[in-house]
Amino acid sequence: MTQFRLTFLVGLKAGILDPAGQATRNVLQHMEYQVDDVRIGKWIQVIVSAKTKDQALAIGQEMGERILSNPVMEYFEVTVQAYEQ
Amino acid sequence: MTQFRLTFLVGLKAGILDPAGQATRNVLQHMEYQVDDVRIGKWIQVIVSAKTKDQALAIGQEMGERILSNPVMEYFEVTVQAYEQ
Amino acid sequence: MNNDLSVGIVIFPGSNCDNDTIAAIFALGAKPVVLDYRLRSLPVLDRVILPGGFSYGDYLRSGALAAAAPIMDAVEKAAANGLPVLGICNGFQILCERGLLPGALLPNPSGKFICQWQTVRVANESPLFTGLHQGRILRLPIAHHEGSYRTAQGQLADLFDRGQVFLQYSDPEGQSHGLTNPNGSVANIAGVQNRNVVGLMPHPERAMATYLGSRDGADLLASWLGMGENAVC
Amino acid sequence: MLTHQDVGLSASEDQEIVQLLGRRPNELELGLFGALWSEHCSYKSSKNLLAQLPHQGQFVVQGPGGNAGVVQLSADWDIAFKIESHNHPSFVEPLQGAATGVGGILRDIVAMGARPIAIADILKFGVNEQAPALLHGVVEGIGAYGNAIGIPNVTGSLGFSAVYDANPLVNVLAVGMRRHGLQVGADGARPGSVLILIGQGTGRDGIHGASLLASRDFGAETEEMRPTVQVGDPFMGKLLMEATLAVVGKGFADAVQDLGAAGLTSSTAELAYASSVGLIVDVSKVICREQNMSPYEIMLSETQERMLLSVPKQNLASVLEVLAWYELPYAEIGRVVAGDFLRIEAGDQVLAELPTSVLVGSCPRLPVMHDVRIWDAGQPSVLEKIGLQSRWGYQVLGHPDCRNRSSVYQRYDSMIGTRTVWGPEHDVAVMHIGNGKPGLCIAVAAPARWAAYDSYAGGIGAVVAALSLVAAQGAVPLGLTDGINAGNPAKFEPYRKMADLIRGIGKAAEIFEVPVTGGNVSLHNETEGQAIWPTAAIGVVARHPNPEHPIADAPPDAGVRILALNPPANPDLGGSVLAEILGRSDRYPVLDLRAIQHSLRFLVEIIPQAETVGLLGCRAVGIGGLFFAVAKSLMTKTPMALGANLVLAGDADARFVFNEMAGQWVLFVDPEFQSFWDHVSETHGVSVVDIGWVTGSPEVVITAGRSLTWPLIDLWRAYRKGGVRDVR
Ligand SMILES: Nc1ncnc2c1ncn2[C@@H]1O[C@H](COP(=O)(O)OP(=O)(O)O)[C@@H](O)[C@H]1O
Ligand SMILES: [Mg+2]
Repeated sequence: MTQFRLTFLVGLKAGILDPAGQATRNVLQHMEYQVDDVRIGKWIQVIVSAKTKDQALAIGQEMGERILSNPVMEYFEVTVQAYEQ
Repeated sequence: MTQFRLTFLVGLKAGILDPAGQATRNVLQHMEYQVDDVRIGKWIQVIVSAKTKDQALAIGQEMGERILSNPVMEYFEVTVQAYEQ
Repeated sequence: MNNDLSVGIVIFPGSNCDNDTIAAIFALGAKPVVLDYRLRSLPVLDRVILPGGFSYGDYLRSGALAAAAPIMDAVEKAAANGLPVLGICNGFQILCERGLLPGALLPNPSGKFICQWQTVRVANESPLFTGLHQGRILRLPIAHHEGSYRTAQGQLADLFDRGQVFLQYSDPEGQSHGLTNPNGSVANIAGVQNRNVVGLMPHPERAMATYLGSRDGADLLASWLGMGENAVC
Repeated sequence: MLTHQDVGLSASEDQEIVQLLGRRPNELELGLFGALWSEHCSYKSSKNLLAQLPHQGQFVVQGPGGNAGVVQLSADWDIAFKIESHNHPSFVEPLQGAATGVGGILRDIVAMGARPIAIADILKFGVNEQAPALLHGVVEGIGAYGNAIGIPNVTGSLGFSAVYDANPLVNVLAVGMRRHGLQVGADGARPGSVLILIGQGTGRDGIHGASLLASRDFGAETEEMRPTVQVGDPFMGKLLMEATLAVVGKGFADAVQDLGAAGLTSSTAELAYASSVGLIVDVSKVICREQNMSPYEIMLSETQERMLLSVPKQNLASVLEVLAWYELPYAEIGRVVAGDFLRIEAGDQVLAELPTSVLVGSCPRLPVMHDVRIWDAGQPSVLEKIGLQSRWGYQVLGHPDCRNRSSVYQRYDSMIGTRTVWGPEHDVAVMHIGNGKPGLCIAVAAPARWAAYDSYAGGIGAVVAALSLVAAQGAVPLGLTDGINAGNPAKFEPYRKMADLIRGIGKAAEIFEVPVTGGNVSLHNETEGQAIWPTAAIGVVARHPNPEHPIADAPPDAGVRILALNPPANPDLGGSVLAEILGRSDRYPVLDLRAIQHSLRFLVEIIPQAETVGLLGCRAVGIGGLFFAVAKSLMTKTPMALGANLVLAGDADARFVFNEMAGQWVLFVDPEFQSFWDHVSETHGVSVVDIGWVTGSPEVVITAGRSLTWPLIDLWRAYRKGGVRDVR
């Protein structure tokens, strides 16, 4: 078994109101940044043990669907890298 | 002025307790995933207007320091891409 | 009164309305049975409640981690076999995360926790709530950070068509509109049902006595226990 | 080589240590001294001052010294309560700073074996651009921690001034209940017991946070200390609370101490000292969250959500069972022996050994400087006859110190636990604790402006204000807790003001015979030489005679008489909101403490039998004066259908309706009982003045010579949104 680093980016699906993003956009605009849109999501890093990189990715895909995102409202992307401590 | 997409990854500095990551790790382990460590941070996407890609990145750097992260306990990385609607 | 009615109350790590809920069930004359989240099967029960709180600290997403707790397999199975399940606040979030109820609860648009008294109207009579008529207005507290109910695209009409909308935020006269929507929930939805499974954001267990502000919660729970509206002690 | 400066000690303190030990301490030992002899842990500047506060009283179960004070509420229940501050951390990281402050004070209550049932927050913010963001983060943090673990926020106080721009105050009162007779504390450890550290893994959080961050002024050089912030984990906090209460409730532990400032160092040293035992601690046993932590770091880490238990061997198995049930990390880190020392080991290596009588007991205290108080009684009124303008009514209600707080308290869960009968929409909290009577009445007061010019008078006023609030419910005060917030004690002015503030509190506590059973002192609230006003946050817990039926704070109907109880003979606007609005703020007036004492006793006697004398409602007069008290009573009723017609003496003016002299009340009485109230001065020795009646039209009308009218809806707008609406 080798360790891999899974990186998840979880965001709200398009069309779903993102109040935190909106509030941040307003603050940035008040500070006179030329900002048009802000979306806030999650960045999750998981260190996982697997036989191969592909297997790690498959596990990541499953974890993303089962628990790390809510499919009703969110989408996610997962990527995998080798991990040394 | 052109629009660019800034992508921020904001995480807790090493050594700072990440209770959300810790609780998520425990649950993943209970679900029998072979998981060693989980860290949860933010993923922020900002559409910004700037003259050049470099300028957009510089603005991003500044926004990250001033408002999108709290330097007391967080670090961030920012990347820039061209953006078409 | 029905002293033999046993009501399981699931305690997850971080549940914090468990004692209030146990006290409410007890006050109504039913028998509360504490269920630890590590259980893999349920004892013989007449009802199950997932109480409010911050299970697992509300980390990741409210209710997401609790939805994966060991006991939820058993709850899901029992629900499929017809056991009435009630989720209150965090319990509602857990049921949505588990997929036992449609939709999801997102952070309030204000980004802030909100705690206040609220009136809600019974939108559809439910066989699960005997004697609680459509149009009945209840005064109950809400207290949540993630209470903005949303449905997946195209799902809302179905929800109404099937009579799955149980409670809607309203004014004291029963009108539901933007001004009486505390948290941006779609169509002011405060509670939904899916056959024998119900979830609600307001806290009936906190409205058990006039000196606490209202006893409509006692009416609601009594009716869910099949004790009619007047069976309150 | 670590020097005394590195750990925040003075050269003379360093010498003192060498002399007491008869040798130089090693680096670890120096670090331990740095922490325990810091202002924050040793109270070296304030301890002698605090010793002047009265601690004894018929209801006191545990006075100052423990993790929290304890008073007896009823035959069955004791109440543990205490105020704690988290000012500096909240400025650096508002959300986590405030959250960990709440976590800390809750652990103090839990360490007394009491289950927390209520929180009150006392907040002071600046008026600059940064203030709203700080307020937002702090409120989020307070709610996120306490509410998450099931404790309601039942009352609080919020004030603003430029003096808090760079030094906001975040004080939190926590209240808990435990069975009467349960004895738990840090003082029961017996030789033979084992030390168990439970909760969060120890990390490099907040090393020297207390000794450096909280014991120094802010300035450029403190910037680099910033990474010492801690993150709170309410989830772990809840498990820790439940596990500790389970262990303590069953009597499995002989001593309990939470880990707060200076972490393991203070908790082990203080437990050893309080219990008169020796402790041997093996740092290599401590569960660490990070790799390669040095013994120094382990001993000084301020990681949250940890508790130290001393457990007799025969109970060990039972305790481990409880911990396993809650899935709480734990480690056996040492043992209790006979002796007077704290020995730190790593495996078989001894790293430090210090007598606790020196480490805890010998920190040099600053002597009290006597008779430095600059205060002369009987100052003339700040404003001579000034008339009355309707604009002032709106300005006062719209002033940040008076304005409606619902945008803050709706962000807290005020109802969880189902004990809250009256929550933050009232001036005091009323809680039932099961089985009817008695219940609990909780109030806080922190009138900062009063202490700005004369902190002695301000200290008295703060106590009177808090006692007046619970008296308005006829509740019997059981004890006080005080949060003292001041500037740099090494400087004359801030020291003198702190000393006067404490003297004022002590004077009032003594006269009204309500003991101070605990509190907190936060010093160095000073940035670049600019100190805050000396600010006392007073919390009071009282026995409520009838918690399921609190006496109203608003009139029921039109026609009801409005009386003023104990209005001052010479009203003075010193320290008031109106005086500040007029740019004329001055010292707070001298109160007639005897008259106030009579009124307090009268209310406690009369309110439980209010019906028999036609007393329908009562509200204490506080910030904003009588005018605000009357207006609040009318505005908080829905629908807003009632008004008030106040008819005052011809020469009464703004001084009468806007003075903030504590110890006055507005009473609403049934006109049928007029004769009782007409003679109450003779029969009960209190001063009561008939000032008008309740009307059926929603406006406040004051007639004093000429007549002025304030439509309630306009007052409400000012109260909700601030700003001024001018006379129509
Ligand atoms: N920081 C706070 N947290 C919770 N409740 C608060 C807070 N500040 C004020 N309140 C509530 O609002 C009520 C009304 O406040 P008010 O008396 O006008 O101002 P003050 O803040 O000076 O007490 C208070 O009695 C209290 O119950
Ligand atoms: Mg107040």
